[in-house]
Amino acid sequence: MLKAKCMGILAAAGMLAGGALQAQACRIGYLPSTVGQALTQAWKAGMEGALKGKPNVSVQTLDAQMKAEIQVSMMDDFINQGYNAIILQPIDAAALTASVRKAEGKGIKVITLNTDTLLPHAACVTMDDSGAGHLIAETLGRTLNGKGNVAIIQSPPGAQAGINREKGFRAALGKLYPGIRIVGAQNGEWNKDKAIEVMNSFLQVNKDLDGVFAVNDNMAEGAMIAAESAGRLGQIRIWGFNGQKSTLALIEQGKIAGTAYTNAYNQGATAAKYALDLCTGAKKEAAATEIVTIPPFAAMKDTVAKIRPEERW
Amino acid sequence: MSISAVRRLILTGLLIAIGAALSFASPAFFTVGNLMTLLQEASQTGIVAVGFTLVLITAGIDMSIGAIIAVTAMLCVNFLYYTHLPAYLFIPVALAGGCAIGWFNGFVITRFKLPEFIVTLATRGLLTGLALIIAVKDADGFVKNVFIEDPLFLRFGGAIGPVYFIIPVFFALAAATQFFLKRTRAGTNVYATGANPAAARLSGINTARTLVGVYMFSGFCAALAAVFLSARMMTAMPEFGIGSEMDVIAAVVIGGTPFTGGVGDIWGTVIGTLFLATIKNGILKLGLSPYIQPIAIGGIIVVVVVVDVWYKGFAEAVAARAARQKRLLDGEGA
Amino acid sequence: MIAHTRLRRLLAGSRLFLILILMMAGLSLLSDRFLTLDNLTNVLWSVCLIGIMCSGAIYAPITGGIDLSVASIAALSGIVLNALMNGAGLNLVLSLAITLGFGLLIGLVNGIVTTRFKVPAFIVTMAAKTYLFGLAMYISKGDQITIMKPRAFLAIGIGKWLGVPFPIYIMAALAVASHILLKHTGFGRRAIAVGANEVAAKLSGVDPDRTRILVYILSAGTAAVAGIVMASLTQQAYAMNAGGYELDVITAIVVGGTSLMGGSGSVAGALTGAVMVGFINNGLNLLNMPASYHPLATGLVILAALILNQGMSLPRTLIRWMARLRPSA
Amino acid sequence: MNGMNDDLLLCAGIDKSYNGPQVLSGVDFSLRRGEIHSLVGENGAGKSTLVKILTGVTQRDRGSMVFDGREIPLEHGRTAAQALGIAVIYQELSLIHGMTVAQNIFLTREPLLPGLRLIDRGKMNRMAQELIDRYGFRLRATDVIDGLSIGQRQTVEILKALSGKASLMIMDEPTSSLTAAESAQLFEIIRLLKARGITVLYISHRMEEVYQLSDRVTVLRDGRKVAVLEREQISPAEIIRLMIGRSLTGRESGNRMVRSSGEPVLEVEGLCAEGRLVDITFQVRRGEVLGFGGLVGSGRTELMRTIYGIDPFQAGRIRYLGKPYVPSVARSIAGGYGFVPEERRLQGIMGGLSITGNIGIANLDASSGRFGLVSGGKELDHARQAITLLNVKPADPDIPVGNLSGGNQQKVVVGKWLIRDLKLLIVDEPTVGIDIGAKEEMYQTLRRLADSGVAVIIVSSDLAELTRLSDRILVLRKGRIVREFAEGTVTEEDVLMASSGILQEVPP
Repeated sequence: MLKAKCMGILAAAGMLAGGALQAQACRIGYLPSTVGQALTQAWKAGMEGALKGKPNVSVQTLDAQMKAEIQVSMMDDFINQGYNAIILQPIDAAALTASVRKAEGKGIKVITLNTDTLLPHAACVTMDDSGAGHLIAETLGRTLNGKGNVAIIQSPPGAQAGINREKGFRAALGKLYPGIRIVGAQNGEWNKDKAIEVMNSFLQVNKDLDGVFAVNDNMAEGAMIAAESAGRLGQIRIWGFNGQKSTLALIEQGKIAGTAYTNAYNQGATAAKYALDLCTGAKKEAAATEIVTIPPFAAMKDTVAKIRPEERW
Repeated sequence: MSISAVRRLILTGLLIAIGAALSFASPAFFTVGNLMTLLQEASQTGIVAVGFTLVLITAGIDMSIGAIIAVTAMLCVNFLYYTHLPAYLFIPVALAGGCAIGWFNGFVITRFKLPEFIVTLATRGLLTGLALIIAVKDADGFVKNVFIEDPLFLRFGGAIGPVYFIIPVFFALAAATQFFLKRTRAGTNVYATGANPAAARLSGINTARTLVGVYMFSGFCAALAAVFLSARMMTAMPEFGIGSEMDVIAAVVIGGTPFTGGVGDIWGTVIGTLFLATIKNGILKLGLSPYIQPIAIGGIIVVVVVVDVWYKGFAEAVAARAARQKRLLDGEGA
Repeated sequence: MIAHTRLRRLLAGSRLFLILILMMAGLSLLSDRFLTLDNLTNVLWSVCLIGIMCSGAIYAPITGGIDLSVASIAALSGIVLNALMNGAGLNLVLSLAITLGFGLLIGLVNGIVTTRFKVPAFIVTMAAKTYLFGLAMYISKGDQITIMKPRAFLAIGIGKWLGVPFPIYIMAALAVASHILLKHTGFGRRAIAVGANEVAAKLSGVDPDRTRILVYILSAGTAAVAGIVMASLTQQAYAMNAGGYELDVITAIVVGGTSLMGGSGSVAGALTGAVMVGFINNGLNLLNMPASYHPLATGLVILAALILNQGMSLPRTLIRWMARLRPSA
Repeated sequence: MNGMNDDLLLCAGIDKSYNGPQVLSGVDFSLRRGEIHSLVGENGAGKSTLVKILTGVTQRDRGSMVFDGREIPLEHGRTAAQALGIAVIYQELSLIHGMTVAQNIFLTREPLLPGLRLIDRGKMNRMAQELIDRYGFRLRATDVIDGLSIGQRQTVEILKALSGKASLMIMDEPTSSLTAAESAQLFEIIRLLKARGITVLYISHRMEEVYQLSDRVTVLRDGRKVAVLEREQISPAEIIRLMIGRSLTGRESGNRMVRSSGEPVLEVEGLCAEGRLVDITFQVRRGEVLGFGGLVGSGRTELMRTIYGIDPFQAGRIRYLGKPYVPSVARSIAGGYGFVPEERRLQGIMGGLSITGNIGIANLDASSGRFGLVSGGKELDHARQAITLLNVKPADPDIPVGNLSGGNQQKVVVGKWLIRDLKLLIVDEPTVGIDIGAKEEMYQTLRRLADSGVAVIIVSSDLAELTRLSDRILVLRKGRIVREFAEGTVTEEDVLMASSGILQEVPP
């Protein structure tokens, strides 16, 4: 029955392509790992921007509360409700593969954000986690002239995005700057006050800490607070990841060295466009997942100005 | 009709009412597909809740069930990833693992006379850690969530026609446990231990053994749930199920099993789980903002429990007054 | 006989503290960085949120109840505060006052539902945890709001006096206040009495409902303070902050020798418990132990501390067991 | 007629010491088949230890024990005792709430379906009902315990024992929580058991019961057997003399009433509380001990709770110290009331807390100083005062009240009022389940209070106690005052008859 419905949509889309402005409903489900994050907020904003004025297009957001089980059951819910497309930020690649396959099987187009799943689906619009990690390592290494001590504030063990960022960073550092030692890596639980705690212990153990890489901006800001209150912010170059606007502001103030900025609005918008085109049939689904990579940009004191206010999230 | 029976009816009535309301509110609710998903969700919580009900009947509590799910799931994955044993060999081992953890809880509680809440809270931490440690790691030592492809194992996540395999299992387990509670000596001992341990001991019941057994069963149920969960997700993550204990507790308590022990049964828990699952599933259909949803869920839970408790108090007050009147009339003793 | 009981009580009281000392000794052997003034300050700084919550939340277990909503209250108050201060542009003091009042109001609601409707505190506060989180999400639209001004506010969390961050003073002040409240005021006496035997307390002129309501107000109040401190410390109003802290709080309280069945409690113990957990985390960080091993280590230490420490609460626990099992008159 | 073969139990030279103090020394003790044998003695005389040895809860150090012609080894366990047919009706009822009569009777011995490990409910209920009918009790096998009266619950306890084929039934303070009527029923049952050849070992502090029931009485004192009295030798006075080794002051029964002339402290007029009290009118004066008689459930306790301010009332007026007064617990305490509730453990003491804590909670007003701070010093003084006033043992203000003997717990409950400016003391069942010595002290305390000008109201099911203590007795029945004994001599019989409505009603 759902299949039939999709056929209908495709047919209608054909007409739409033919210029007849008789609109067909396109219901898009948006399922981020959590709704409580600057990044996922920005994605949503981006989507809404892209879909503004489009007739009969609706976006429903659900909150997976950082739990794969919940995300899977919410996927099922979108499927049962016969949504036409789902924009998903998988909490875990493996854990969501099954539901993505199920959705695709029902003819529902799935666009994943940031984390690709193990089986092919419509598209994956991603910021390049490991690439950006590489970029950060490169820039940080350069500013440290290839030597010094660096600490990492990690994501909780098992969080894919964080792991990829850290891996990229470590790999690049090892390859490009063997002179830089990684003196510590501790879990900041994506969370600011934990990051303060972790950073404090780094500061205790390493009297000569030169750089810190926090795998998201939130934790970078926490590290900044700790370093500042220890009066050692001057000597330590702190890098974040994502480029949310609060961090960009801190970069301008010179408190945070830099972050890997990705234009999340743009990313969200791209995902939304894919979803729309796929369900209006303006675009056909390819056999393999279509990977769209939003390139990261190393935002530092001198380059951050390039990011226009309307691009800041 | 007994007070508890009426309470049961009220809850069931509420459940049906809410179900009906949702069916009107959203065409997507009352469809085979959705109802099956709903039942699947309910069963996922329900299997754990069945074990937890027994713990609550003994006036105890088990905060570690979520963590047990995590550990058992990781255990299964380890077997799949490192050994290539067939599922029917290692699943029993995993379930036994759940029992073993339950035994540990029961042992510490009875041996050191520590409050159940804090002991199981401590084991919760312990197991959370254990799950991370035994998690499959990649070359650089980062946790790697394995994609399970073993067809036999995956069958647990599958369905017979539209009916997910977990659903009949849940109802079977519930029925069996209810039967156990009401029709076997061991079951009676569980109630006795919860209602009045001193008296139970006087009657020659080994309350310590009963408690340990109950926690083992709770562990077993959690482990069983873990198998189904990881089969459905085709992977296992070290954080599986952690935090789900709150849902389980809510379901059981809504089902009318109090914290004070000695009372309660599985049917109540079944209704409670269905109730919770219905609310959670239905709320998604109403196109509410995700920020409103927790408010609604929390609110509904409070209202339901308040109504239930209020009715209980009211009914008991009426009964007591009647008794007093009677006493007054025939002047005899209380 | 008298001397004996006195002695036993003294030993029992200090037992947890001895465990703490042993732990510190062990850690300072493992890491030369551990036993430095800076580091110890940092540990206190990192436990101050839990500590502040404990100082108020401890009264719930003392009356035989529990409060699982403290973390959500903390997160919510941070958001409310920011909304008032930077949203509505009220001045700092006024916003702080209103936020605190709001916290107390939540406590009042929790208290009323538990006492008047006789719903178990566990369920009431668990549900409160859920919908308060939702409320926080709703008000903040789920944003991570960065708080850059006013300076005075930011000082609360990171400002220092004599090299010691303010939050530690706040924690100390609240803990001392709470200790006095528990050990030297009528309210403390009443709370303990209600936990020990509600009926007997009632017949001796205690109003159990009133006492309980006050208890939950108190608990929510300190949670709100913790929320304010957290908002200032992290310079952020964010619904996700403090997630899961309620369990850490309860752990600290119980490790500190407070029985969940009511009738006894020790603020000093609860704080010792909190600090103990703080030391474990700090130690693991200093030793740069891989993140995967932290929860296990923490869990083990807590369990060990419990078993070593339970000697003191054992007899009381047993008596209370008996008391609890009688159908109350 | 009573030769050796007639003896069910023969104990000789039983010694028992709990690491140190000798609890039983050389106790000889025998039970005849089908007799009702009372075991009396003050608390600490060794009664409970002897029972524990019989039931195998603890083991004797020395001495021989022959039950039913069989020699019982030293290591004699609880299960062994049960197997022999020795059953105990515990003072603390040991029934499981939420379960039916049948379930309780057959707990852990449920009849199983043949071949299966499953309980045969039908059979269990049938068996239970048969048992009930055989003894002609008014019970249904399917009744849930929670709905039964204390008396009925005790019957279930007895049935539980009977179902185990008991040949010796030990009853420890069985009437402590029973009404007069229920006690009467219990005595019927006991006689029935005797008639069926079951031996009953009866332990009680209530002399009139021992007197009514026993065929023989064994008296213990300080772990020694001081006497075994045959039926014809039994007299309450004699027993008490043997128990405490001195004769009691005061008459055993019958007491002159005296009208007190002090000004009224509490005046109650036309008090009505729906379902509980009907048109209650009375007053109590300074220095007077006003006794309330009547069966439990006649509204005595309800009346006390109402005038203290726990339960509400619909109609009527109360004047306290001459002023109109609407009671509330807090107000009453502030105004100089004292209240000693009916059920000590559930309503009186806070077992987990120290003596200081228990006494302090009622005297916070007295012990708190500036800024509402409570002075621990003052509280300790209060505790010490109470301890010395009532000579609480042990005299350690720090020990948990839960660890004290019943008598001393009651002293603590009373004690917390004595350090206040007390004007009216309400005592509900002052001496239930406490030993003779403590009883005596309690009586003296109450009398002393009255003499010092306090108005004392006591409620008691122990008629000897009531008649002995009171200056004036009001008898309640079905929520009304049916009789006042204000002058002349009053005997226990008078009160009992009034309570049970046999005496024609003469409203005061």
